[in-house]
Amino acid sequence: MASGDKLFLKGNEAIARGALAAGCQCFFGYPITPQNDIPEYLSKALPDRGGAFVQAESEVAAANMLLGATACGVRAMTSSSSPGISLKQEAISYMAGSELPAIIVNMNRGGPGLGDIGPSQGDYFQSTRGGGHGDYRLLVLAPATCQEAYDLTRESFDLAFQYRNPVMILGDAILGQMKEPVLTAPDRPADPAEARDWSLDGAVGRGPRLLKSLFLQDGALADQNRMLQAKYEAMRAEVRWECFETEDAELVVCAYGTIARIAKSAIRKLRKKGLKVGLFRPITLYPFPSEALAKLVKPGRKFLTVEQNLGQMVEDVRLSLCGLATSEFFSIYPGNLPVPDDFDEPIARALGL
Amino acid sequence: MASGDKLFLKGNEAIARGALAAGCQCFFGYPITPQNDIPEYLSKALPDRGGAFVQAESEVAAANMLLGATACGVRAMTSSSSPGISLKQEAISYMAGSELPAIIVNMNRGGPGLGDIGPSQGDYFQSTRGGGHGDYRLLVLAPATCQEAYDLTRESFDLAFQYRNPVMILGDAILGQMKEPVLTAPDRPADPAEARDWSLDGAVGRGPRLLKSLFLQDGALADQNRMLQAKYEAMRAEVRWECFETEDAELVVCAYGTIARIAKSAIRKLRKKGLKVGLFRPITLYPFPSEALAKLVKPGRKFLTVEQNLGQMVEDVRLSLCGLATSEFFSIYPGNLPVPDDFDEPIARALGL
Amino acid sequence: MSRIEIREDRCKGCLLCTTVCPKEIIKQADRFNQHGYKPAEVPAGDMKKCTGCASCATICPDVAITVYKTKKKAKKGASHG
Amino acid sequence: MSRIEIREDRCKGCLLCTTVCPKEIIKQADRFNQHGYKPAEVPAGDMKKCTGCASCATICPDVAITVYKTKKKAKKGASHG
Amino acid sequence: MYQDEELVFSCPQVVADRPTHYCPGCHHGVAHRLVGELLEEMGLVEKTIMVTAIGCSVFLYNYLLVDAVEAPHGRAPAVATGVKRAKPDKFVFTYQGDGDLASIGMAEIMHCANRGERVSVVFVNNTVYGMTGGQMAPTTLIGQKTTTCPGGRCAEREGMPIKMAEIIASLGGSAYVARTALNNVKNINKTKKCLRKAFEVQTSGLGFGFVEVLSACPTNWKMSAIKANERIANEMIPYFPLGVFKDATADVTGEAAGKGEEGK
Amino acid sequence: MYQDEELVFSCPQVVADRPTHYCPGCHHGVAHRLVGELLEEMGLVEKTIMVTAIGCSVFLYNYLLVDAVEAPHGRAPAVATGVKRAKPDKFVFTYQGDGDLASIGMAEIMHCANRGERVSVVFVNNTVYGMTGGQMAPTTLIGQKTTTCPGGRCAEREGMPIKMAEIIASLGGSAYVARTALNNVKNINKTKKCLRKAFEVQTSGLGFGFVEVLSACPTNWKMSAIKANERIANEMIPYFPLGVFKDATADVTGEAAGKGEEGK
Amino acid sequence: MSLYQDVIIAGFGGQGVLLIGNLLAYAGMNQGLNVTYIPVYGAEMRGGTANCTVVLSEEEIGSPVIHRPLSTIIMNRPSLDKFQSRLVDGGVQIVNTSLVDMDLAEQGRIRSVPVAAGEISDKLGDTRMANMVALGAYIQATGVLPLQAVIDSLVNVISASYKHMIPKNAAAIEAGAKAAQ
Amino acid sequence: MSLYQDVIIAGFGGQGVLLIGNLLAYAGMNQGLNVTYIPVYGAEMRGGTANCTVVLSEEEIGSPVIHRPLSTIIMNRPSLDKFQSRLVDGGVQIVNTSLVDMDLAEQGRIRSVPVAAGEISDKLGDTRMANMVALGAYIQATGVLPLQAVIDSLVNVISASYKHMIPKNAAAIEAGAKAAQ
Ligand SMILES: Cc1ncc(C[n+]2csc(CCOP(=O)(O)OP(=O)(O)O)c2C)c(N)n1
Ligand SMILES: Cc1ncc(C[n+]2csc(CCOP(=O)(O)OP(=O)(O)O)c2C)c(N)n1
Ligand code: SF4
Ligand code: SF4
Ligand code: SF4
Ligand code: SF4
Ligand code: SF4
Ligand code: SF4
Ligand SMILES: [Mg+2]
Ligand SMILES: [Mg+2]
Repeated sequence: MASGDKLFLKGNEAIARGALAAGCQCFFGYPITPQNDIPEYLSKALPDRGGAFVQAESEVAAANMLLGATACGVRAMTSSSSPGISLKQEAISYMAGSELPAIIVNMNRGGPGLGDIGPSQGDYFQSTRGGGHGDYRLLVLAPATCQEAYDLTRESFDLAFQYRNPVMILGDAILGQMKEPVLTAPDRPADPAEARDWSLDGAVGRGPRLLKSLFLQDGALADQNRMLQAKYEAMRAEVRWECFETEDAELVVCAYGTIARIAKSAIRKLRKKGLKVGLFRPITLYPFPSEALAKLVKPGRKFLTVEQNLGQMVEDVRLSLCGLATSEFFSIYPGNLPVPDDFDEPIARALGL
Repeated sequence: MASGDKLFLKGNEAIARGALAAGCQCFFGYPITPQNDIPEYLSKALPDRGGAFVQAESEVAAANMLLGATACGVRAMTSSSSPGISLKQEAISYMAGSELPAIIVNMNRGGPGLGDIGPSQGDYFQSTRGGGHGDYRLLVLAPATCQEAYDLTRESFDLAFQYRNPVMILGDAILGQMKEPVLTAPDRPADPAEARDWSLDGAVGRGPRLLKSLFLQDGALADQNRMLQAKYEAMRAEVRWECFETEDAELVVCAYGTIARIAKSAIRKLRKKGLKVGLFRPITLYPFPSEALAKLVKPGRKFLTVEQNLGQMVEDVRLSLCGLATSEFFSIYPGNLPVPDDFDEPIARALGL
Repeated sequence: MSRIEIREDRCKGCLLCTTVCPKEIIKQADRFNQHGYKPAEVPAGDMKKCTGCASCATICPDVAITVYKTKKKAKKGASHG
Repeated sequence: MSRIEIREDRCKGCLLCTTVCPKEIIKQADRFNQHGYKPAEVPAGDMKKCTGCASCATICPDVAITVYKTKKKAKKGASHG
Repeated sequence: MYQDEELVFSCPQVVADRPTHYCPGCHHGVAHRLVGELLEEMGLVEKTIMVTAIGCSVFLYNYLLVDAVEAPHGRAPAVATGVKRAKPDKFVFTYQGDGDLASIGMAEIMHCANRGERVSVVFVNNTVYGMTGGQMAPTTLIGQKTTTCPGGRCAEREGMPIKMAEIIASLGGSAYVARTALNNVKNINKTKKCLRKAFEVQTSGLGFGFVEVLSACPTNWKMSAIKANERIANEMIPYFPLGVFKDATADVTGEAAGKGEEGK
Repeated sequence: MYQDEELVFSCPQVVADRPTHYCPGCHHGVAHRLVGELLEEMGLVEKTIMVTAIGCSVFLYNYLLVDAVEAPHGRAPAVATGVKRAKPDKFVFTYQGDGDLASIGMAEIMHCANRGERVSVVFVNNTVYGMTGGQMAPTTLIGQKTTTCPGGRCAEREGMPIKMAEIIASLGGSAYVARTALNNVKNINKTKKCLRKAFEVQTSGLGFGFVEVLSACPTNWKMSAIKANERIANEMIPYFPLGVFKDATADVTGEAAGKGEEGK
Repeated sequence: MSLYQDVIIAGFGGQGVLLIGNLLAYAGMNQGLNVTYIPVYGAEMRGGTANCTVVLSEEEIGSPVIHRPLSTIIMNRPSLDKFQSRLVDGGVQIVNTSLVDMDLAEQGRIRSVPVAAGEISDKLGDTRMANMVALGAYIQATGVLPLQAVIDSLVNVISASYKHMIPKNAAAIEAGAKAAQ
Repeated sequence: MSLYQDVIIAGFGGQGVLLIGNLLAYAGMNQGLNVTYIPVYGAEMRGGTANCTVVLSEEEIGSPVIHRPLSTIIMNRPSLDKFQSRLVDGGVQIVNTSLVDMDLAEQGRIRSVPVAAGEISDKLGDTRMANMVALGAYIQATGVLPLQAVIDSLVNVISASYKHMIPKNAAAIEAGAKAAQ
């Protein structure tokens, strides 16, 4: 596919194509709704390009195959949806601990348990605070459109290698299943040297290398954690967010992903009715754009966090507002399909109308 | 063992005996340091009492065996340590979604990844915010002594059945391995009727029962989530905490588990030097004792959260303080063994000395 | 004499029953049922050929077929399948 | 003539080597090494009985034994194990 | 029913009187009915705790009116172990697809069988992931096209289709293991007999019972139900031979008893 | 070394010159050395990416000086799959214990073998969880006491010890499968030959290679190293028969070639 | 106000409702509009029904999922039962009278447009083009896009190997439009 | 100040350091003190060394893990290398001179108490009681508990089937105490 084409793509397909544009060479997955289009697309596209597609025996195995491939410094990815992502938590913790640049896509569906196959933001905590054990952070990117799904996936590989850290793309069932026009961008393939200093390729002309997360000697794990923490601090440079109509807003709605785009529709509608409402949309969920949000604090200005869960990102919003302001919370329950009208009442209430 | 005996027990053994005192009938586990004494003890004790001990093929299987046993309304438990708990996340999400009264013990070790086998509090987020997918909460109990390990385990079964919700006991490598005198308490066995209304035992004289977490119909999952949320609200009645020398404290140290007991030593020492320092120790990590903590806010009083991780509970502390106060954070890195002396400097710094 | 009853609303028109009837009396109807399937039916007049062998019912994935047999005096009732 | 060298600091005193020596010349020493093990040794004088068969070295889990053989003229060097 | 008639065949009571969500010609419906009939005939309805798996049959609990618990994908054998150990006097069975049992659930089925848990497993092998829309399964035949092996499964890259019945039979704890098919009336009747045996080794405490049932998924095979049944005969059975791979009752009750069962 | 001497036996270079953390008489050390010798003899040292597992051999990377990645417990075959698919021209092997491979990692080893991944597996079966202090493993013998079957393993409750070599040999993708032991010099030498074959089926692209190595854990068996070796002969080998269960090279290069290898 | 239209297209699995949803979306995209398309998917499909939602707008589109649509294309009876009541007041409902009894279609609160998509398609010599007929009727009834834009977009949804079918499909669209005049 | 004492007991795996740690802790508990006992465990054990830490206190005990102990019992050379420098100034170090060269033991900054635990134990007719000898020396040197309290607690750590060994162990404790007088 020549770059620069405008295509009509499902979010899932946009992610798959974004990965290809970034030079992704290996994909390891296991079927689960609503992300099957990603492995299905890549099961053809990757072998066609000399890459490897493996349908693993499980999500656990898929994540560990990813661990193996990324240890070789190869651009590689897995994708799944909520229950499958839970199964990957052990390996994700290992990859973070071993500093492997893996890409993990979660097309969040309703939970807990088997839940449903509809959209949900119930995995925010899991994504941003490490559902796995120990202290680690993923760089978490939350696209709201198919275009962004393409662009952010394409970039995610660069970020993963730059920080030697796993990156998560957090979408949801709606983003994965909807189609929108997507302008494809030039390929952004791997720098052939990007993993030269640490990856495994047979110890030729150098001592053997070791990628591990076990640190048993006194203080060794502490050193490792200190180093990781410094890296997470450095990752703050990657914060991304969108402000929409916040300039004169009396109320700033905080929302991400699909919910943010629906909120935007609602805000447009309410603006036409004269209500001064704006939107703050984090694009990186970790690092969370705390400073950008804190800068929006103004006397009298109110905040309302809307999520399709029981209240998760709202904690980051409140922590960011540093006690200078607080945020109301409105929950769209996973299991309900969110529509712009849902926002009218909570916004009115938050505005004190 | 007659109740009321004073025994010299490892924390792990205290947990195993607490479970027996609560009428635990089934245990499903998989070996992992530093919690092996729990399955080892129960592998003899349970069959001796007509109960079932199964060494599962993996932590994934162990958690799912627990799901099966608790679906029958039987008191049952699993235990593991960090990497193993990560593997249990999918099943934990299912058990929460299916409202099963399972007991899960995590003797937290150092992470991320394989980490080490020393103590850590790196799994606080995972425990309190659901490492698994979807919105769910565990009731999380954090003992600091072997006595508390015994008592809280014994109680945890009652709580699990009362709320029909999984309960997690969160200890660490030190608590599990250390021995202390433990006063055993009278047995607190199951009320034979406690699961009569919902558990599976063959549909005799009633319609069939179903325990599941799949809710596919429009709005059904939303209703389920609404119901779960109401339950989590109700669980707030269970908050437990300890205040030590907080009355006149200029600085309140917030810490839980092993770190809290070590902090207490440090505080005792500093009190003797005339420093006005106190301790706030959450015993339930979820529900977090936010109100109790908020009540400690006083003009000029400072807060310092100390954890053996990169900063996790400190978010709950800050959220609890509601912007009326904030908390400094001091990290003891997993991989370093914490000792009371470690607290002197950060406390002095927090006091502005 | 035997006969079958096909619950039309339960039939999905898979036609498996048509392949196993020794008398080949089961056909697909032309109409759609409420679920959008063209159900199986035994054209009027053909039913008398039915032997009550229950092959059609055995293979029907939707348990849409009930089979009846005229009672014979001395024999015991057969069980399912 | 052949001989073995036991790296005393690497020996864990498991005594497996003593069970395979065809000449039964390997014995356990009375002293402890730095790791607290009583190492294997060939008592002075017995070494000349060694055939260089390398059985001891093959079974030693700690690769603590090196085996030397006096060169024979015409033969090629044997490889490991 | 007319006065002079007798009912030769009807839906068992334990099978709910409601339309299923299955595609036309899907064999899950047949398997459900057979299980339901046996639970009634063996007097197990009120003793049963059913463990459902994730796959097209995830709604099994809507169709079989017995106590049920939903297991995470692949973990039904572990859940069944928990149920049985907690309630040894109940009748416990799992109902699993090939993705569920032979892929993600491989460790659980192997160990459940090896431990000889007194549970029964109905294994519906349709060589594809039905519910998720037709991806490759471990049992997908060589050359078979699926959404994740669009060029057809290739032994070199994806390995050979896995033969679960043979593997399970090789484990110490299995007491009865058979493979049957649902593609014609004879095989359906045979399947019922094998399922009965698999249930009996549980009720008699002999061990683990396992029946692999070759089944059609016309939708994901992209063929009519009739063609799908032909495919079972022409492609599946030649690779997955039907038969009884292990029968502990044969040793215990003698060949004759076994035969007697067949002759029933 | 004296002038007129030749070195008959010494530590291979790829094996690090440092004391191991293993208990006295533990066979891990022997297995390490054999692998190291083969990597050198086969010229693979600089082509190797080793996948270590969790168990007493978790520090293998301290002893074998090749590129290595640490897999989570049980998942080494999946990690190896990822490595090999990313770098098909490298030599990839896993080194796993019986808890790792036959218990938690059952699904991964089965599918890795079934896919016929071009990797080799060194499977150290010591019938116990060594590292965690002696719990029951899937290979624990009947009657053997461990910390989690303190009365001895009982077939009724815990099932029979699992025979991995036989199971792996029954899968389509395996090209070479053998079981050997390390309890005496003859068996050690035989083990090396089998490992060589398992490595060769990888380097020649034939498929998956697997050697189950019966090994001693004197510590958790609570016996001396010498008694432990006797136990292998008297208790383990009778239950876990030694031998080659599958050898694809036999078909390909003919029996003679196989024999030639033996006679070397 | 700027152009905005949304539609739910619903019918049996085999009726090609997803295809015409895609076609409509492509036509909108080719006209330079913002568009979203979303199908229902997964286990829900097994029931034998299918539906999708298309939104066409000059502004950035918020939700691709519409609970109360401005218009619908109803290809069978279960779809009528499910979606008619959700249609906004004044909305447009295309009813495939070949499978749906027009008596059941509301008139007044909404505007129900009958089209005998099956029969018309049959007459064109191919029963399987009822979907195109219905789409033609929809375009005619709503005027959301030029008919030609839809016809021109057939190339986007009909695979190369079926290219010869494009004229037939175009004819079906036109026939549908005519029927709805 | 109220009573507080902590000790690290270290040696080879087979020397029974965990047993005397337990014994000391039981003795403390039986005396009504707060006590904690913690061993090192897991993979570290494989190296062939073992150690444990016991804390005895009238106050609630904070950390059961001590980085800079008030006292140590050093049963072998690696333990000396590891723990001597960690001992606080003025601390007490019991040195098993049967395996450790007394020349390596610091004197001055700390108080090193030699005890030929091996030989003394040998003389009592059982080499395996060197640990008890060392504990006796420790009790004598620190006075943390009455010797009899330790002897009385032997029943807590010696299993019923080895009850006949109690007098021998008691004798070893007493011999150790005497050697450290
Ligand atoms: C952990 C997890 N992974 C994946 C899925 C998605 N999933 C649902 S059913 C299924 C497989 C169904 O295939 P099979 O077991 O063969 O049953 P069938 O539908 O063919 O009867 C999968 C992968 C899930 N629900 N959970
Ligand atoms: C997920 C997980 N579960 C459990 C463990 C703990 N663990 C470490 S090694 C091991 C088993 C070791 O046994 P085996 O594989 O037989 O190797 P051996 O030590 O006997 O050589 C276990 C269970 C772990 N590290 N990770
Ligand atoms: S019962 Fe037998 S004969 Fe009668 S319709 Fe059915 S298959 Fe035909
Ligand atoms: S087999 Fe059943 S569902 Fe299929 S056509 Fe016949 S009656 Fe209908
Ligand atoms: S080389 Fe052979 S003969 Fe020499 S010491 Fe070793 S085993 Fe004995
Ligand atoms: S086999 Fe090796 S480690 Fe064992 S005693 Fe002999 S030299 Fe020492
Ligand atoms: S997809 Fe296949 S298995 Fe699922 S219901 Fe349809 S035919 Fe049956
Ligand atoms: S515990 Fe067993 S396997 Fe582990 S090092 Fe010791 S002897 Fe070897
Ligand atoms: Mg299937
Ligand atoms: Mg082992």
